[in-house]
Amino acid sequence: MTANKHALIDHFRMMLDMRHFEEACLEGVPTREIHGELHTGIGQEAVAAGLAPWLRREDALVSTHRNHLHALAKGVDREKLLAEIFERENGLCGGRGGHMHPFDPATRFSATGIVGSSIPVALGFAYGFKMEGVSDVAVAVIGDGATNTGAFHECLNMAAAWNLPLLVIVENNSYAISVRFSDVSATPTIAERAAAYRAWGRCVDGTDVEEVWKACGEAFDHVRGGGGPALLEASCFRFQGHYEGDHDTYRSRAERKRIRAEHDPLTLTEQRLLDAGAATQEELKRMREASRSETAALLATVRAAPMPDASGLHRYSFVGV
Amino acid sequence: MTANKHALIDHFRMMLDMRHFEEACLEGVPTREIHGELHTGIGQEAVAAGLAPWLRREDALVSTHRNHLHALAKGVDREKLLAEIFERENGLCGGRGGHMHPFDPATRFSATGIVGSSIPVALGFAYGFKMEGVSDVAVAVIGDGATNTGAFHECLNMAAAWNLPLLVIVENNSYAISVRFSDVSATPTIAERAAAYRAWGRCVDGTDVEEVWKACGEAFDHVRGGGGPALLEASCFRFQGHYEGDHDTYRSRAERKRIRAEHDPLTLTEQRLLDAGAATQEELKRMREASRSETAALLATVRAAPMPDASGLHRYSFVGV
Amino acid sequence: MTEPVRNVRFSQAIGEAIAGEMEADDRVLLLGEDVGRSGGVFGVTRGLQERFGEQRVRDTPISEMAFTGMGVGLAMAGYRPIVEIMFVDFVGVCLEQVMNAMSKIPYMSGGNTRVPMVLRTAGGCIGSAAQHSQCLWGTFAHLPGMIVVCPSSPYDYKGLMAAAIQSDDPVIYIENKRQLNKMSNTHPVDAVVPEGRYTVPFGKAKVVRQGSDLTLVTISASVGDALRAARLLEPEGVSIEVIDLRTLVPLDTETVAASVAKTGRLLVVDEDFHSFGMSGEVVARVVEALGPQALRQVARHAMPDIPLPAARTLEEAAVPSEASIIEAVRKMK
Amino acid sequence: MTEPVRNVRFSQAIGEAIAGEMEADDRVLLLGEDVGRSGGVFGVTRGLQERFGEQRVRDTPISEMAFTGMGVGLAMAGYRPIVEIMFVDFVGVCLEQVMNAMSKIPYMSGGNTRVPMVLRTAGGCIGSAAQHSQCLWGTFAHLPGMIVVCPSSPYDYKGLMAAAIQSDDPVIYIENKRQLNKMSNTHPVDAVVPEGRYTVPFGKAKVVRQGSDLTLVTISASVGDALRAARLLEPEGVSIEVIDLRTLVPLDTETVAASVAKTGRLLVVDEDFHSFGMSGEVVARVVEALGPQALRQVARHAMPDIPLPAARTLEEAAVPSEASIIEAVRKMK
Ligand SMILES: Cc1ncc(C[n+]2csc(CCOP(=O)(O)OP(=O)(O)O)c2C)c(N)n1
Ligand SMILES: Cc1ncc(C[n+]2csc(CCOP(=O)(O)OP(=O)(O)O)c2C)c(N)n1
Ligand SMILES: [Mg+2]
Ligand SMILES: [Mg+2]
Repeated sequence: MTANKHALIDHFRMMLDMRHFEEACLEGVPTREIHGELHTGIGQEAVAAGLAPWLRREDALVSTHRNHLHALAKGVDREKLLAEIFERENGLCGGRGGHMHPFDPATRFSATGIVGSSIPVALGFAYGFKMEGVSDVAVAVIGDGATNTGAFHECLNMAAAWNLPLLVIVENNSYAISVRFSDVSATPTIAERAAAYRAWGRCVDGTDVEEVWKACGEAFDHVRGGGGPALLEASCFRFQGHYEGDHDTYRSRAERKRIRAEHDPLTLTEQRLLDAGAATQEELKRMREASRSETAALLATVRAAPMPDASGLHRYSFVGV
Repeated sequence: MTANKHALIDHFRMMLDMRHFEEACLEGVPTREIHGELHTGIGQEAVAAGLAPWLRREDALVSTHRNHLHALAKGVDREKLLAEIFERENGLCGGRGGHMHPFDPATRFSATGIVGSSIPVALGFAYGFKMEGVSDVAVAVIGDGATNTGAFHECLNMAAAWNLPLLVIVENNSYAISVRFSDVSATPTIAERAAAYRAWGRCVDGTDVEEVWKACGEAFDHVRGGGGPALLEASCFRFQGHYEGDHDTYRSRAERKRIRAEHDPLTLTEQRLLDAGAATQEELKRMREASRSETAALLATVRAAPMPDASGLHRYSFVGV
Repeated sequence: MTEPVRNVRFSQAIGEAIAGEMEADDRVLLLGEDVGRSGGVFGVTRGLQERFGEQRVRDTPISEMAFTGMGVGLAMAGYRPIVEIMFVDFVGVCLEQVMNAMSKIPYMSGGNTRVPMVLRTAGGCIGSAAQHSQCLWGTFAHLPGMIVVCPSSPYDYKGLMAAAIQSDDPVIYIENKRQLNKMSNTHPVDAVVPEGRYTVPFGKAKVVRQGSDLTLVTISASVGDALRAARLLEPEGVSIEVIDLRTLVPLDTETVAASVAKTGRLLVVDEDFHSFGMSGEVVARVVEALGPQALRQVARHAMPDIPLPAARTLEEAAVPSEASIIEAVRKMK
Repeated sequence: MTEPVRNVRFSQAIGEAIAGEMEADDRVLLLGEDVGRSGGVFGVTRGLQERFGEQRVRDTPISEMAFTGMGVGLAMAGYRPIVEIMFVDFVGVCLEQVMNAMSKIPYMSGGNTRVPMVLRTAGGCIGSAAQHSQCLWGTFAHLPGMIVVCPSSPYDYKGLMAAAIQSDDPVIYIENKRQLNKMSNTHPVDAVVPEGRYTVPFGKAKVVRQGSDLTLVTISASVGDALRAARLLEPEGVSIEVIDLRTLVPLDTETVAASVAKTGRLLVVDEDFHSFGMSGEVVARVVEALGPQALRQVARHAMPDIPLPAARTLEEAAVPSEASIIEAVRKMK
């Protein structure tokens, strides 16, 4: 049952592009073009894609170590983003930031590699928006693991005390690296913690892009409307290891297989499109192909770009001294 | 209506001793025997006194910058404690710790001057008790201000996730220095935050020593019984400035006057003892006198003790190297 | 027409700088515990909330991680936040936002995002023992990406704060608690605080006393102690050149080296912990700049590497003071 | 009967030390993210949870402040906790418990409360940019009250960890990510890791290579780089004495000074940030010990004072390596 077939096709296209983008990143690992840890959002596309349509350019989004899909959702330039991830001089940050630290003032997108640290920065944007009296929203995307950091509590309390436009979206993939959320957390859900701040909170199936889209709509309505902070928990599954190279021994083979078989948001959406008669197998295939070849072209372009020259090591340090 | 007149008289005596102890400390300020900031618990005696009877020697208690009354409640030696506060060589910590940092392994009492930092240390004791399978309780006493620190959240989550015997007692005197709890907090009460950890939580009138005593009884029952962490919020009033020397301009004269007139736990208890016919004016007066003169003697003893000698500056540093 | 000499508290000098910059630029705002209604535990921000409103002078909960990060976000959004961490000792609850966000984002972003933020905090020893007496400027100076300012004179307290607020780079500004309640005329040099706006540049050490026998390098409140000590030592025939570094980052090695080239002897005085901090760095820089052979003698006098004890007798034995500086110099003769 | 030479990973050497001490003393326990079920992101603690149970090998939430403080409480309660902060870069979220509790309680308590706690963490650069590549041993060494251990050889990785666990003083033990996955035989000296229990004492630097022209002082993974560089420079006629400090606190000034007294030239190599850290301190200690005139030349080669860039080309230009050490030595000739 699909409210809007066109919207669903758009969601699907975006998810496809996201998946292919992440797959392009994977190609940089064996070649050491991406020579540190790489965290991808493969399997979690529905969260970012369901969020994307609600984001305005003026909204701010602060993400985590697993940030590529959120950057795409926020409208960060794909080529500059991929170039940054591939450590190129023409990347978003001249190859200085790398995949965990993309900064794009044009779209008010940024990230951090420290768990929990995105929320305070988003809170700062929210404070600014409130002062200005605008209806922009500051979004912090975090993982389930980050909800057990002190920063989570401090920020939700402040946002609620001062009625700030802060939306915290939790991608709950049940794991912080190898540690199961349920083994180290007091509550089965994260959304229920919203009550401790008298904030808006709810859970959504984060593999269902339409449900995510709807829930994000409610959340944005609440926050943009001046209702104060909101906490949206989207349950989802991480397909890859925590980072590329992670042996992922904490999940059984069976569990990993089941996840890919049953919880792939792309497959689920394809099926729904077919069921609704919104697209044929053939059309879906063409979409896949188009997205794949566009991404391949992008990757080729990025790979042709130069690495930063060692002479630029000290550039971008202090400006004033 | 008093369940137990004898108990109430004991409470009263303890509160008297506490008040006089703090007043003795005040005497060290103008003489610079206590030469840094001094935080007293004057006005908040009912919390510590209501808690005291439940504490066993094996329980651990970790307190804050405002810790004297909790030390007395835990049974720390009065003379050693006062000597430490007066920076004497025969103090609990040889004058090295001072009034914010008393450590007494014998009674498992300690404190810290950093807001929020008592809770993780108490959590460590709680973890040890759980491992050992004993029924001892780790108590963290904190102020309302500390409930907005990240440590509060992290510790309550962990204690609840692992069902640890942690009791957090909040002395809610409505202020963190000059900042009103209500101006910077998402919820009107602190106890309601317990729900975010599926923990035991309740509020109590912290100026009523019998109510505190009862509520502590419930809390200890819960925690000792293996029910996991508890959060007890005791509302109370700080009579002095935040520290001696604080101009206290953030409270009006009228507010400060009203607090002393209406919310003094000693006066309230005296009245109750009189009303219940548990003591006469004369008896109360004698108790006051006895407590006062004992404390005066204690102070004189402490003052006669020597200051640490400068030659001992490096003592108590590393043991192993 | 000469301006009448004003005598103000150090705390007021800082407050004037903040007020002046807030007046001039409405992107400047202030966040911290007790900065608003009470005007700060040392009265630095007194009157600012009434003047600029609650939004721009915000009393926060005891949530340093959140409000320090809030400063980072506000700076990224185009504001010029001043975040107060009451005492530098408390930075352990929020260093993350200082060391991995505030100070690193300018570089990590390839220069596309500036963080014009000031972290105001107070160091120095006023009798409150190990957890309330640290200086820690060496800690910040070791972590790259922030300007580290430790003013000493009333003139600099105001001028360096104004410069910090105007700076497009992140700045740590460490006040000294020993000075905040004092009157400006208690400081031996640069005691006059002009009423108007002005700035003092970063990275320019100041020779606050000329001398020929020994170069004494220090920072913050110890500058006053050093100057007094130098004056008292004059009759003993030691001529001491005293240099106030003003900022640790950038560090003005040139001025220090030029002085040591002249005197041949270097004494570094530091209220921060002795080891792995300012005193070692200054020695190393001078030795590198001049070559070891150019120096005849080198010494350091700093807070010993122990948590500061509570007792006054012990504290006095630990914290560098006028008297202990005199001793340190005498030991070098 | 000679013991057959074992070739193990550095990570395993640490794990063996932990297992050995846990076996010997049931007060030893381990807390941290991913230390249990997965055995650690570098496999250091593999198998320990199965062997010693969930209570003694505890996977924690991402709540570093809470579980570091939990370590402090456990130590006060008589346990010997080992707390793992996965990467040293993350210490900004919990430094408070390290700097104001763990390290200060022994002194603040007037010796009545010991804190036999080990904070294990990993520093060093493996390509993950500014927030995952720091060393920060200089930061801990500046804050008084903790032993600061940075092992280099496989033998020391195990022996110093055992010593850390047995220590009644709080210890920071900083592993180097560049080494953890490597095999012990890749290290030029002390590559053999005995199977049994043994300790290496704190505060004893080791002369890992004899030489007469230059004293090269370093620590952690850079010891291997320095040894390789020294060997390659031999044909050029430079004889380099290489000293592994092993611990920054206590710092073995004596061994270093004795060497410099012989060679007259000092080069400090440090993977931690250049300024206000180890390199300055070592220079200052030697200059103080011998007098500046005893030295002919002094130089430092360390991580520049910038956040580490992501790009490999830039990273290679920043991080001290065998090649860059050779260059640094050549510049001194
Ligand atoms: C403060 C801090 N502690 C630990 C880490 C190491 N670390 C990186 S990602 C991660 C797990 C994060 O889990 P979660 O928040 O659920 O995000 P996910 O990886 O599942 O998307 C950890 C522990 C870190 N980066 N920062
Ligand atoms: C992390 C930290 N931030 C700030 C301070 C300064 N400070 C000391 S006590 C205090 C207020 C504490 O308020 P509350 O917890 O309510 O305790 P109360 O003083 O009311 O008993 C503050 C802000 C500190 N010691 N530690
Ligand atoms: Mg997760
Ligand atoms: Mg309070």
